[in-house]
Amino acid sequence: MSVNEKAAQAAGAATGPSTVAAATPAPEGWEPKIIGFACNWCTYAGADLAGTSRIQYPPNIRVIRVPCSGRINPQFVVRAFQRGADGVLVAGCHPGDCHYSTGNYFARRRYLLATRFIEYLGVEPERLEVRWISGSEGQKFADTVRELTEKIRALGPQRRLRETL
Amino acid sequence: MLMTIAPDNLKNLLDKLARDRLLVAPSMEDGVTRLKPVHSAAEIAFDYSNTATSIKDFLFPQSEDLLRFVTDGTLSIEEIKPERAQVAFGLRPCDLASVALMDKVLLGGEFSDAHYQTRRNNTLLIGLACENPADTCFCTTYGYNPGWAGAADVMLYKDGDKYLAEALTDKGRELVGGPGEGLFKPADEAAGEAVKKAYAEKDVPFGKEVDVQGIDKILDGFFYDQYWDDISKKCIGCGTCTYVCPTCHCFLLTDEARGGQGLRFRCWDSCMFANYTKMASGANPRPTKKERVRQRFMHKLNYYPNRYGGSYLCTGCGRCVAMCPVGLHIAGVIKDVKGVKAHA
Amino acid sequence: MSAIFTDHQAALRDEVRKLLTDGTIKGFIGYARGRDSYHPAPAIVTRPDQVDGLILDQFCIFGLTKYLLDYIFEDGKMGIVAKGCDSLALQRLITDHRVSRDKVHVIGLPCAGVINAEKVAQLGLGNVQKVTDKGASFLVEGDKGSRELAKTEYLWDKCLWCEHHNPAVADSKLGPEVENVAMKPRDYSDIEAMENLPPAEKAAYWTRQFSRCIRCYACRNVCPACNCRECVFDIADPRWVGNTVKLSEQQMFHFTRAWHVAGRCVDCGECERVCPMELPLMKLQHKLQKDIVKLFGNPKPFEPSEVEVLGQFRATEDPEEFM
Amino acid sequence: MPESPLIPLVGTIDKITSETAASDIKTFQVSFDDPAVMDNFNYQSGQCAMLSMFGVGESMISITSTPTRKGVIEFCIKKTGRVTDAIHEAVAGQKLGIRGPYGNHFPLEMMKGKNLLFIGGGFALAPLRSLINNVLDNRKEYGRIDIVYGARSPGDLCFKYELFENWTKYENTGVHVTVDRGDDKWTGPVGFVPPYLESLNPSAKDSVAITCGPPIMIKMVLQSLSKLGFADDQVVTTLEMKMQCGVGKCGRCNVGGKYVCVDGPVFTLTQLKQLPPEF
Repeated sequence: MSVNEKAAQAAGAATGPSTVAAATPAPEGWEPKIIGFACNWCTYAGADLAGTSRIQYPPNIRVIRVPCSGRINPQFVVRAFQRGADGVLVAGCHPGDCHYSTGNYFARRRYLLATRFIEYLGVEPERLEVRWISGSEGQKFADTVRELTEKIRALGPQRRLRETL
Repeated sequence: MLMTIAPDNLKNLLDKLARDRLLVAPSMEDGVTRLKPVHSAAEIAFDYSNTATSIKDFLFPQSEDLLRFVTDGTLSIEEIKPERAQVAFGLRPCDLASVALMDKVLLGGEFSDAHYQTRRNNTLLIGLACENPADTCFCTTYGYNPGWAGAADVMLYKDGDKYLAEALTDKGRELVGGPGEGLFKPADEAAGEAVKKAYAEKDVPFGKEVDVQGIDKILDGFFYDQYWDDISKKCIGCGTCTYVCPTCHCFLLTDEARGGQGLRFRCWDSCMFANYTKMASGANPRPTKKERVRQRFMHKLNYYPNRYGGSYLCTGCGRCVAMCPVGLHIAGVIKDVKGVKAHA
Repeated sequence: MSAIFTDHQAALRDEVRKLLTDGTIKGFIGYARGRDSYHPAPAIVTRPDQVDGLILDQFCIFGLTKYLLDYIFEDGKMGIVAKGCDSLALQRLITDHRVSRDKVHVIGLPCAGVINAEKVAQLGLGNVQKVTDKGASFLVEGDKGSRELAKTEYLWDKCLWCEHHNPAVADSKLGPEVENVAMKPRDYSDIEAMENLPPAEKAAYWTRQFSRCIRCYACRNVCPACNCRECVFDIADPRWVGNTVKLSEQQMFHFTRAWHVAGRCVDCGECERVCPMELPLMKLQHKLQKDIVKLFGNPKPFEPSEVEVLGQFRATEDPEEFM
Repeated sequence: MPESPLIPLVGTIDKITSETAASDIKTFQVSFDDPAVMDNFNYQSGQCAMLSMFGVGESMISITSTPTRKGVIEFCIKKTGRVTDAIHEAVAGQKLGIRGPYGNHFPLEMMKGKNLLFIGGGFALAPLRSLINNVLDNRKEYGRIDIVYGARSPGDLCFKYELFENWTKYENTGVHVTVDRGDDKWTGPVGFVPPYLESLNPSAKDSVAITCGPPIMIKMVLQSLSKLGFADDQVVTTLEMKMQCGVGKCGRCNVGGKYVCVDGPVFTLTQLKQLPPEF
């Protein structure tokens, strides 16, 4: 960056399209950081099963347990991206299986809309994954995390929504 | 000493300045002309009545880092100083006048604001007199005029196909003799003075409509008037007027910390926001729109002139006139108060 | 369609004076002259002597209904003038249980479209004296000149595809209803064009827009769907959006604001219109709207309903993409 | 020293004393880490300082210690908001930021030789304590001293060691404590401060009344003082406003044309009556 651009960035001002995301290559040794929001009753149990079954999956995911996929406000997703996540997994019970009967149906509507909206703001769609993973689907959890990690590794670090402090 | 500079030479000069410091200039983006950092003269808009945002953005930015702290176990504080050099081009007389008003608050009194002082020192202000004041401009109300140079280091006046230029400070003379060497030509003094006079006497129609004379004294006894009740009802409590104002200077301090370290910022705040004076206990001395609206106009037209001697905290830039979503602006209030007073 | 708001100005004043005098209402929310003849400003009058300051003209665009929230804890009724679009906003507030219908006296204003003052003010017509409806155009006569302005070019965009010319909520109406047809179909082509851009270009576009934001909250404060008792942005703990003005916070702010009214936006366009930095905020709402129409088969998500789009689901009919 | 007045200096919490039964009010003794700063920290009774809990924010707190006892800086803080919550969570030895002192101070010159009547309520005894200890340390220079203090309950009384042990030892000094509601151990007076004050019937002659407390108490106390014959310029009080900068720049603590942070917090009733009622 030129003196100007650095200064402009310091002023909190736009520095024009030239500085937008992607252009900068991933730093040496970079590993994708993925935040996984998992519902307590299905996906978290699924993740647990993956562990107890000794299914290997990349250590790039940090799981946050929530009561229900209906609890996962899309704001959480944007916050995760803001605070440094390169990818986000939102996961809950299959439709029809919600512990609270209908939470995941609401989540489904919300994320049908939110995934499109976040993409519209210029985040690569691959970075936000929504999946129904039941308590018996340890393998599916591991596969999902592996696929997501590889997709994000190919994309590089997420800088679009990331804060600079 | 008066000089002239050709538009191409001016662009060369600005390009040259942009190489080693931040160049701030009016630039049009998505239909909005505002002061923003630009990389070269090619991005600059030369034809505009006024910018949507003011020089305040760069002397007293909306968010400014004050210090960096580390809190893991112990505590260390490191002051952050705004050391970059910047040059602001294309400032209108209202903005140039606003700098002096801000100086009184931020540099005056027992405590001087070091961050603001540093930015003031590091910033070269290049003014540009107004060829076509907008419908909302009323600088003449306060005794300023379309050619007012105020805090400018160098003042430019468009004169036909060239610019008349005057270096007003040492910083300005350094610019003319340094990076500007060979770009400026001496001007005919008499003709130059005539150009300046023509700008100073240029008609500002809205300015004629707004007469501020004596409003500070009128407002001394106006605090309890029904007027504030009536007028404040339409305020929607947004911060537009305060944020686009070149003289509003209220701020808050805020911390952001992640993992044992963080920054403290100074950010603009607005007296129009409900939480502005709300205390931790929940008490709020200005609980409704009435008190907040009254505060803003009393501050500009009464408290400030009483405290800092004479001038009002407004330069007639007209930004609030143009941008207030509900037409609740200072020119209207001045007219109303005088009208209310005349009838009372 | 030939009705001009100004024709009803006298009737409005009479009615408001009567309502104030007989105590039906304690105050009236209408319009008064603003800084010039193109920019009428909202005005709230409480005394009969203020009524002659009320105006109605073809530039009266400001959606007034949000002001009703200032009076919900007070006794008595407020009067308000509402166009078709404003009545949707009013329905929003009523549906959200923020304003009680019996505390509002609505004077309905059938509307054939509001002239975009920002466009007309550029034409140098001077002080506007008279506006006449010529069917497909308005004749605007000012003291410095007159122009016949095609409605398709000089109305606000939202008026062109408006299907709510007559107020849905009203206690009385000013003049006869106007023909309720859109001048052109609702058009999402700009949204589609944006969707088709590669991520980096979308990002560049929104970065440019959001970095211009000064966080004055005018968009929030004017929005009839932003009617929470305490706004998430005013809560200090947890603080979802920091005070600092930097791109990531601006994005968080605009994402949150847009998302909070997803499926509840009445498409009044006030957020975008009042924005001092001219951010294309309706491009966010239109995107959400377009997807709601497509995904959930709700043809008019901007019409308030008891159960909002994101507050309901259809177990088998909703699209399934997350298997 | 930092160039900007907005940059705090590093200090340490040396000692924490819980004042009330509920522990919602604590007194914090702090010191600057730089001994030179500690030596040069000169303040007067009534002044405040800005305390920083980094990552949370800053709060303006009145200094409750007296400048006559050098080397001790104390703040009495009630747990009310985010910053004070964070301070209350602190343990002795923890670091914090301090900047100040700010504001004006109690007008000692005008009090010399006069009888002094202190009226405090709740934890607003904090700024008065600084002044009380200040005048008691120079006991001979003043006439009779009466301290009238009230709190909601015996458990809510602050500075009990001062009220019941230290201050009562001085000659010609009366300490009068009341509570809104007593408990089974409380044998003293019960009732609000204003009627209690009136029942004590202090003489207004050659006296200065200094009052500090919650807004409603102040309002009633001012009425009582007026009934007792105190003129406006014999009454001194303090104002509280939200503050950010403390140095007269940030613009929010003004009451009319006065900034509480630099022109206050101490005002005489005469001055107060010239201000609009926005506090």
